[in-house]
Amino acid sequence: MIESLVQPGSTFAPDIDFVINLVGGLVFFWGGLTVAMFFWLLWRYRYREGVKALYVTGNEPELKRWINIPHYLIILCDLAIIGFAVQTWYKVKQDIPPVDDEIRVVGQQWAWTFQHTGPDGKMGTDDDIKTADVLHVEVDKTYQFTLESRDVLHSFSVPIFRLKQDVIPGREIQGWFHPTVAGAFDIQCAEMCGIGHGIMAARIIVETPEQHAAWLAGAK
Amino acid sequence: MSEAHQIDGHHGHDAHGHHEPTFLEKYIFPLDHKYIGMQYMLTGMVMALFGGFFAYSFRMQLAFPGISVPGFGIVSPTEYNALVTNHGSVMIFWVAMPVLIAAFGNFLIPLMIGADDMVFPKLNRLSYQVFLLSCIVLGISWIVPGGGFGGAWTSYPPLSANGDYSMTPLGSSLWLTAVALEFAAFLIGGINFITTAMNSRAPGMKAKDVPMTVWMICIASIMFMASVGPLIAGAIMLLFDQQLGTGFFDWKRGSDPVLWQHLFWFFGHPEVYVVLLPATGFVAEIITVFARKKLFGYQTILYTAIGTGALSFFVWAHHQFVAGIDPRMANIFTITTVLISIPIAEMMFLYIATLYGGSIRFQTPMLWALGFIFEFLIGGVTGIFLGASGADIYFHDTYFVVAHFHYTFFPIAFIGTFAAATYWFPKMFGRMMNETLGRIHFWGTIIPVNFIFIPLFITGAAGQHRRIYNYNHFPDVSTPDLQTLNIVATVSLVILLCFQTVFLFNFFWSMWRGPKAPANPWKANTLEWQAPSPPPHGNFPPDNMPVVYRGPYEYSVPGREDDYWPQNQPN
Amino acid sequence: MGATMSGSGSRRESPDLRVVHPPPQARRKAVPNEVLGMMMFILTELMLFSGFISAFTISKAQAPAWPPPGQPRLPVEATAINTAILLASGAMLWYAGRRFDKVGPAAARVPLATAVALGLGFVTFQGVEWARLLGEGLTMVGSTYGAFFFLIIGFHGLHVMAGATALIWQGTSLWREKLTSDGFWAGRLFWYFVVLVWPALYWKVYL
Amino acid sequence: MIVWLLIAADALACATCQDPDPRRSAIYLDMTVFMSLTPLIAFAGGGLWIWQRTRAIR
Repeated sequence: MIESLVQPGSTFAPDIDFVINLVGGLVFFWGGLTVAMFFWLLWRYRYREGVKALYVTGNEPELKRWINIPHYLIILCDLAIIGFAVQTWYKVKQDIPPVDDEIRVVGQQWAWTFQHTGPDGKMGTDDDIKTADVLHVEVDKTYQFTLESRDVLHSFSVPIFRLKQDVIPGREIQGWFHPTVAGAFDIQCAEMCGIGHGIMAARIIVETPEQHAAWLAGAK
Repeated sequence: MSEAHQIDGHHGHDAHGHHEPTFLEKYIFPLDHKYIGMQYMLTGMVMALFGGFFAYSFRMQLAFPGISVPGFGIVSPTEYNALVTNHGSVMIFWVAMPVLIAAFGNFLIPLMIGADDMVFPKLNRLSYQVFLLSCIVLGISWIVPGGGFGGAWTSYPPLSANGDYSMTPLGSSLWLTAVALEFAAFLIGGINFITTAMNSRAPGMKAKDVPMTVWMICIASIMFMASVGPLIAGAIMLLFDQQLGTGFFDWKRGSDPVLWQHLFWFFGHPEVYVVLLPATGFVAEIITVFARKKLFGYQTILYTAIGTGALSFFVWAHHQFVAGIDPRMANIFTITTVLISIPIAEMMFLYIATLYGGSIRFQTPMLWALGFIFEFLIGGVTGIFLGASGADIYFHDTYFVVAHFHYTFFPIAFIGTFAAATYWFPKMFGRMMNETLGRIHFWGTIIPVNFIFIPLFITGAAGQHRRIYNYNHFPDVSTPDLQTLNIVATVSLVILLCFQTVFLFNFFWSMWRGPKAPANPWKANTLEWQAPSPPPHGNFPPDNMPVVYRGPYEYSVPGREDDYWPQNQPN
Repeated sequence: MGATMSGSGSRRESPDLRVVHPPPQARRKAVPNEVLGMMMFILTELMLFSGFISAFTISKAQAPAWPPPGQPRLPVEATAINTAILLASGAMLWYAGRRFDKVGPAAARVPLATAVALGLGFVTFQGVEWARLLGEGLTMVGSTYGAFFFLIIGFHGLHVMAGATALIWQGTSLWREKLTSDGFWAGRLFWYFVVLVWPALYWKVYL
Repeated sequence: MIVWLLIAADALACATCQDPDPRRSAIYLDMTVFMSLTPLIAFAGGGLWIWQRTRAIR
């Protein structure tokens, strides 16, 4: 469902899309069935002259079956959802693969500052490249990012990567992503951060190795 | 039976009663629960108009960025944030809670349990006065210099804690004060509801004879009281941060801003069920009456409500999956959150099962009740996307969330209220509402509401985030297609708001001009329908207080000529 | 609502139309109105203090050193004595309640007065300690440490004052022989809460 | 409940963590359990007491 609206652009995006599709499928099946049942009952038992309603307490086993069996099945579906959700969550937020490069993201009212490692691939050296509101990364490389905030809460959200993480002042929050598609995409701030929340936009430019090298050369 | 009255009327009639009350005593400072309930309801309606107007203003800005909104003018970013914030807080704290719990709780609990009034009438009056004060404080917060508070209804520090960040130093404090006052009002009200339902029931009314509405309002009140403490604590701390300059949530002084989120959502999530349960209670009354059916599994519904209430204390951190909590905590909260769908789904199944074998009459209250079930099902199932932590990484703070919780809150706060208002209107005012206008209003509400929020599901799934002033800065999500969806949603909202005038006209016109209502126009069993319409002071004749012989949902009992069997009829 | 769950079983799974039910008798209340209302109020208060304590514990846990260097130390021993005073007040009020119910309202006068006096003594003593701490430079604005101290202990102090006022008010109606047993019970419950929450606060905040 | 407590004890290391301070993280988990259980225990205790009194007077 989501893929048709926003293409998956990172290694974990297909996992998240799978969870969404799984939930979607189960929900459409059970929700559709319930709604169909609901309308069928409404039509079947509409008021008719001379027909009296049944007296049913809800304790009859042969009727309760109709509630209980679907309900047990729904519990099974819930367990499946929990399993896949937790697995995906673990992959995105808890586990960190070996990283190729680092970036540092600083949020403030109302702009993003990005610090790239520069040609030497190490953070905190003289050749670091700082950019405002544009993040340059290379396709097919695993990045570890560090999020910092100077003032209030922000949220670093890259819809194409299915990535979202709140930025909290006083903390250095780590995370990772691995872009798979080249192009220029939105970075949004997803947490209310004051008057300029709506203009706190940035772009992430995912480049091929050649483009990235050219950018590095030009930025230096 | 006069002894029964003696016991029920513990607070005595000497406090209020023997003389004919003056206008001021009756309508402005009433002790009678019915008038306090109506005060709550009318105040809630006024606040709903504000909330609707706010929604209209910022939706217009979103659909047509930069235009001068008719009736508001050009929406600046500051105003946009204030509108979004106050729309949320007004609709939840000043519309859903006062109308669903306070108004109908006040009006219905004593009538449904066959009592003459609340056990603490003076506390009840105080509750409304504190609530009114909170409304006034909130209103002042909109017009102080700097404008209304614009830090979202969740009011996360440091944005809300510091005037330099939020740029609304006065508005945010007044907003917070208003919220705290509002909680105090419902605290007092909730104590009253629970004590009344526990101690003032008519003779013979056992646990299984209590109408579902009373149960639900009581469970909701208990949940409210058990969850509101930490938020009041947090609000006091935040207020100190704002006004005294303390550092409870200030990271520069070694505190943690995320702490507020825990205190807030510890209340914030049970709050959802606090407003949900009363609405499900109303629906239970209405579907049984209009399907002429006994409620399917009374006890099971009760247990699911209690189970939901208990579980709801274990799910709050699902609002914070990406907000800086330990990722392991997110796993636990995923499990509890997905599990809470089980009792709620069971409850909805039982409501649908109640329709089986019925003789369903599609009058206005029934249409609303069925609309509630249908819309709430959509709202409920879309919550699973958000409760599953893996999927929530993507959906968090997008319009998908907005659409999801409006699909729950709209059925709760508005459809539930319309169901209850149309159903109990004859009892409240002694007159019938117009059926044709009621149906026009129903279809004019239920169709646009889907056209508001289904587009928002799609824009959210496409990556549009909440609370964004306009999307021009985000090239990926400012495509013409998404903008079209936003326009559809906004136009539907305008249509929806226009149709509410039908309801307002019907409500106030019928209040004075509607045909006189009999005592029991719907042929219902519960005790409030056995009192005259409208009930006099003291509700029931003092020498003939009701006595309960059976449960509230004995419809279509085989062997009886009538298809209903009032609770107080010996046989 | 636990009490109402104890209905006398399944009366009418299949309604029998021939049975004419006798009119039910009026029920006696399991818990008086005032007491039930007070219990609900105390539930809220309990959660309020839980919120404070949680916030305090979290802020404390992330501090490198607690109490922060350079801040005054809290008077642990003096407050231990004060704790004993407050607990004695609670015990005395419990005794007053027993006398009220077993012997008669007049017998509760002296223990009630003693309880109130002990409670006021607690507040006064706290006030003296506060003045000293303020003199030593512990303020709400200065540090989170001071802020939490004054917030939590101050809030408890407000509760003690409110409870003492309520008890004094109940005492005057006791002297005028207008105090009902239920009302006194509710008043006592609030004081028990105030007394019993204190050791927890003392343990978390002072120790 | 056991799961909760186990996890509270386990919350001491985290590769990519939203909350880099393990002590605070652990305390948050403890507080979660405490805050969730307190109202339920308080309410269950009060409810049980009222239930017994109700049985006693019947």
